[in-house]
Order: sequence, then structure tokens, then C-alpha cells
Amino acid sequence: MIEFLVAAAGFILAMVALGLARVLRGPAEVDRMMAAQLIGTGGIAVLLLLAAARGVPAAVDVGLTLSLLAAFASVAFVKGASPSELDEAGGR
Amino acid sequence: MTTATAFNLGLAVLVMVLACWTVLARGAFAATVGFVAYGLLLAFIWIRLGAVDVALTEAAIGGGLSGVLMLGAAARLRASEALIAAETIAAGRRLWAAALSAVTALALVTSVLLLPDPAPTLAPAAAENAAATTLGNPVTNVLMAFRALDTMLEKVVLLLALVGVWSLGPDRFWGGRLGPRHRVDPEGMLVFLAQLLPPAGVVVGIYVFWVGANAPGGAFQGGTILAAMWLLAMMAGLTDTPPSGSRRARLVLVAGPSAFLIVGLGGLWLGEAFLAYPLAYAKALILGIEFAMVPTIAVTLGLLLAGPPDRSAQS
Amino acid sequence: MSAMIIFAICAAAAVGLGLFGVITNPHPLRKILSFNILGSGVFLIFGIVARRGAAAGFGGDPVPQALVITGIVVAISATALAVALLLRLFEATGSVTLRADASADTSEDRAAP
Amino acid sequence: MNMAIVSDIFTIAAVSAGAFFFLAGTVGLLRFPDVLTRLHALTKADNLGLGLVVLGLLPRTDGLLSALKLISIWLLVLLGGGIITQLIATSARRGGPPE
Repeated sequence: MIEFLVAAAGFILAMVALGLARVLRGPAEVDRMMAAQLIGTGGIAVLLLLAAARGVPAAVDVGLTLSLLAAFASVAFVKGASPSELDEAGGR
Repeated sequence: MTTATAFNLGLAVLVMVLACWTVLARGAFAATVGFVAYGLLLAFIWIRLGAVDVALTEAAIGGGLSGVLMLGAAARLRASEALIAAETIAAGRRLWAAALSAVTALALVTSVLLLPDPAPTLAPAAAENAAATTLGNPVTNVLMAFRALDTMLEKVVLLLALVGVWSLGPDRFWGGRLGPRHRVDPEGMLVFLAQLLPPAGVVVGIYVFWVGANAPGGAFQGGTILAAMWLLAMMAGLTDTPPSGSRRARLVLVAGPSAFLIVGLGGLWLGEAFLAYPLAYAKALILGIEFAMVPTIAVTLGLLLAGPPDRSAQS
Repeated sequence: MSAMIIFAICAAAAVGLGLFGVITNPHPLRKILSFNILGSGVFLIFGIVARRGAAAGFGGDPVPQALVITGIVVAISATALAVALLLRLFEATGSVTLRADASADTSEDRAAP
Repeated sequence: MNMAIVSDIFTIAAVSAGAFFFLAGTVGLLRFPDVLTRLHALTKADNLGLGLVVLGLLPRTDGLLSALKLISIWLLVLLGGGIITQLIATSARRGGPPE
């Protein structure tokens, strides 16, 4: 069973890797914004499978953290790629 | 090759490809996106190394906060990239740099592989003295009791970094609000997210702090999650940063290190040593310091990312 | 091949790549990114040392792990300060170059408009 | 047949189905012609895949709290993912016709 869980984690990690390769290549920056999203779903699945396989329940907390932080990073991607979103400093 | 080895190999290759991308990618934004992915996936290696505490910190800081810090900088420095593109480094020097890096990496690999066996370890000492604090998480024990001076000074470093960042603001903005103001998203999607996610995030942050006594987690990891949620609300334009002259903000900033310092001096006063906790109260004191530390860490990290004062005090 | 060897190579490669990036990338922001990769490689080496020191019922030596957590905190403090310095440099001079001889012509650029 | 085998079969079935959806999402990401369709492939398939993986791991948790934590991870990802996809799509539309 543990073998199966690790194998499933490996398979999903490979899918995340392929997706990352596609997403990072661009060419539009919109494509790149999906990177954190990709890790926020596939990566968390890998993490949960690993947590179950290795019997480290605390790794689930890392998944919880990752789900919040991946969303946070994605928002920063969207705002960072379109500088018009950022207002000029008010004092100028 | 077992399944686990194949998995480790795949993970290592993926992380290394992302590191290569971050170093070699053409645009700064593309490189930063690679860095965020690298930071998030590095947490997986920490899990494989059995260091869940570090994995939590790395996921929260390495991928989340420092990635967002870099992204903001990349967005504001967009115009500088064309200017600096002309500054190329001669091929010969690149070759030298590559050789130097390769030699460094090789030396590191050999020295890690040549480490003495059985490895020297402080784990038995940490286990022996764990009863003194009655905390179940050995890493928290080391951080808060055995190496408490390090941890206290680490918080001081955070505060000093913030002082450094603030001192970079132009004189005319001193006392003003920190960082650029974010516009409220007209479609309201971001506002919606910033209203829904932080309540859940605050619960998670406090939970991570709370379990830190007996399981992986702690004040720093919890505080980082809280900082991320605060920054999310700022990015959506729901809240603004406090002015750098705000007394309340400054009070929160110094509360954590002060609590640490007071407990430390108390240990000295009771005649033992600086930061020596009386055994009967060790756990309560440690949890008290951590409790005081969570808001300080959240506010310090949030303001570190917000940047120096950027608007006049009147606005 | 054991997990330790794989991750040791990974850590050393991160240090090497980071070092290469710090030296060859002309853009200071990219240097900061590379420096963070270098740092994470060093942290990973600590992690391997911690893992090898697993004893007394712990999955790893807690002391290097605690050191790495402190290290990560100090790293982000320094990174935030470096980024703030860089942004201020760009704001003040309109350029982010680190070349010593470039300061003269950038100030001329600023004087022109 | 005892309960352990039943729960193992359930885990294998659900996790495999989840892995299949991750495969589908990646194929979509690699093959679809423009940003909006790629985004759609990524979000829908991957969120479903994560849901199935969580479902498959539920019988292996050691208590109600752990099970709730797993489910809340999925809900958080769904919530965040849905809204962020909207944000990315808006940004794609605003940035002119995606290639």
C-alpha cells in the first residue's frame, strides 16, 4: 500500500513537472501566473500522499500552509504582472 | 531502484531544473515565478528529510513571502531590465564563474559524503533534557530553551531589518504610510478572495502556532501565515498599512522581543543565568513568549514586505 | 542510491547554481534571487547533517533543524532589506547598475529631462 | 472480506481516479491552444483530482480532526483556485488577445 501511495505521488509530481515546464515557458506572462496554482493543487496532492505513505500526519499541516500561501502567491503574480494594478505612491 | 528512490530522484531533478530556471531565465518576472515554485517544492525535500518544522517554515517563507517580495520588486523594476541588458559579462569570465561554482559544488558533495559515520549528533542530549520543558516538539525545545539566545536575537534581526527598510524612505514621507497604496479591484474578485481566505488563514495560523508546542509548528510559522493573510487584505485594498509614526504599530513591533528580554533578565535576576527559565514555569514561560511573539512576527513580516514609508504623513 | 546522496547532490548543485548566478547576473534583483538559492542549498546541507544525526527516537537531530529555521528568518530579513535598498537605488538614480564607472553617466541621464 | 481490504481497495480506486484527472489536466495544459482553455483544463481537472485524492486518503486518517483537516485543505484550494482563476482570466483578457 505504501508503495502504491508513493508511486501515485510520483506520478502526480511528474504531471506537475510537465505542467510547470509548459507554464514557465510562457510566452505570455499569463501562462506563468498558473505556476503557483499548479503547485497549489498537484503539489498538495503529492504532499498528502507522502504524508499518508510516511505516516507523518504533521505533513498535512504543511499542505494546509501551502494551500494558503499558494493562493497568496498567485494573487501576487496577477498583481505583479500588470503593474497598472499597483497605484502610484499617493505622495507624488 | 525502489519507488521511494525514484520519487526522490524525480523531486531532486525537478527542484534543480527550477533552480536553473531561476538563475538563467531571461526576464526577471519569469525568474521570480520560477523561484516561487522552487521555494514551494523545496518544502517537499524537507519533508523527505523528516524535518517537518523546516518544511512548514520553507513553504511559508521561501515560497510564499520571499517570492511575493521579489515579485513586487520585479514589477516595480520592470523599466530597469532593458537598461541593464546591455551589461553582459564576457564569456571568459562566465566560464571562470562556472568553473568556480562547479568546484564549490563538488567540494560540498565530497565533504557531505565524507562526513564521519556514525554522524555526530546532539539528539540524545536534546532528548535527555526534553523533560525540563515538558514540550513535545524537540525543535521548539531547541529554539526556545536550549538556544533561546539565538532565537531572541533572530527577532532583533527582524526588527533591525525593518528599521533599515524604514530608514530608506525619503525624508518627506517620514511618518507617512508604508509602501504604495493598492487600488480596490473594480471587478471585486480580489476583494471577495481577501474577505474569504483570511478568516480561514487566521484560524490556520493560530492552529500552527498552538500545535508548535508538541508537533511541528510554532510562533514563527503561525506568524508568517498571519502576515500573508494581512498582506492579502492589503493587496485587495481592504486595509491599508499603518503610518510609520503609529504608536500602536510600534508597540506591537517591540512587544515580542521585549517579552523575551524581560523573561531573560528575569532568569538573570533569579540568580541562574540570562534566559534561564525556572524549571517549574518553563513551559508556561516559553508559551508566553511565543504567544507575545506571534503578533510581532506577523506585523514585522507584513511591514517588511510593505516597504519603506512611501506617502506623506497627511495622506 | 540513498536519499541522502541524492539530496546532498541537490543541495550542492543549488549552492553552485546560486554562486554562478550571483557572479554572472548583471541585474541586482537576479543576484538577490540567486543568493537565496545559494542560501537554500546551504540550509539543505544542514538538513542532511540533521537527518544523518537521527538518534534517541528523533527523526533527525533537532539542533541543525532549529538553526535552519533561524537561518530562514535571517535570510528573509536580509532579502527584504536588500530589495528595499535596490528599489531606493532605482528611485534615486533611475538605474540599478552596480558598475562603479556608471554613476557619472546615469546622473547625466537624470539631469537631461 | 475484512474492512482493511475494503478500505485499501477504496483508497487505491479513488487515488487512481485522482491521478487520472491530474493526467487529464496536464494533457489539457500541454495541448490546448490558448490561455483561457489551458486555465480551464488546469483548474477543473486538478481540483477534481485533488478532491479524489483527499477522498481516497480519508479512510487512512487517524481521527475526525485529521479527516476534517484534509477536507478543509480541499475546500481552501477550491475556494482560492476558483477565484484566482477568475483573476488570471481577467488579466489575460485585459492584456489583449491571448496567443
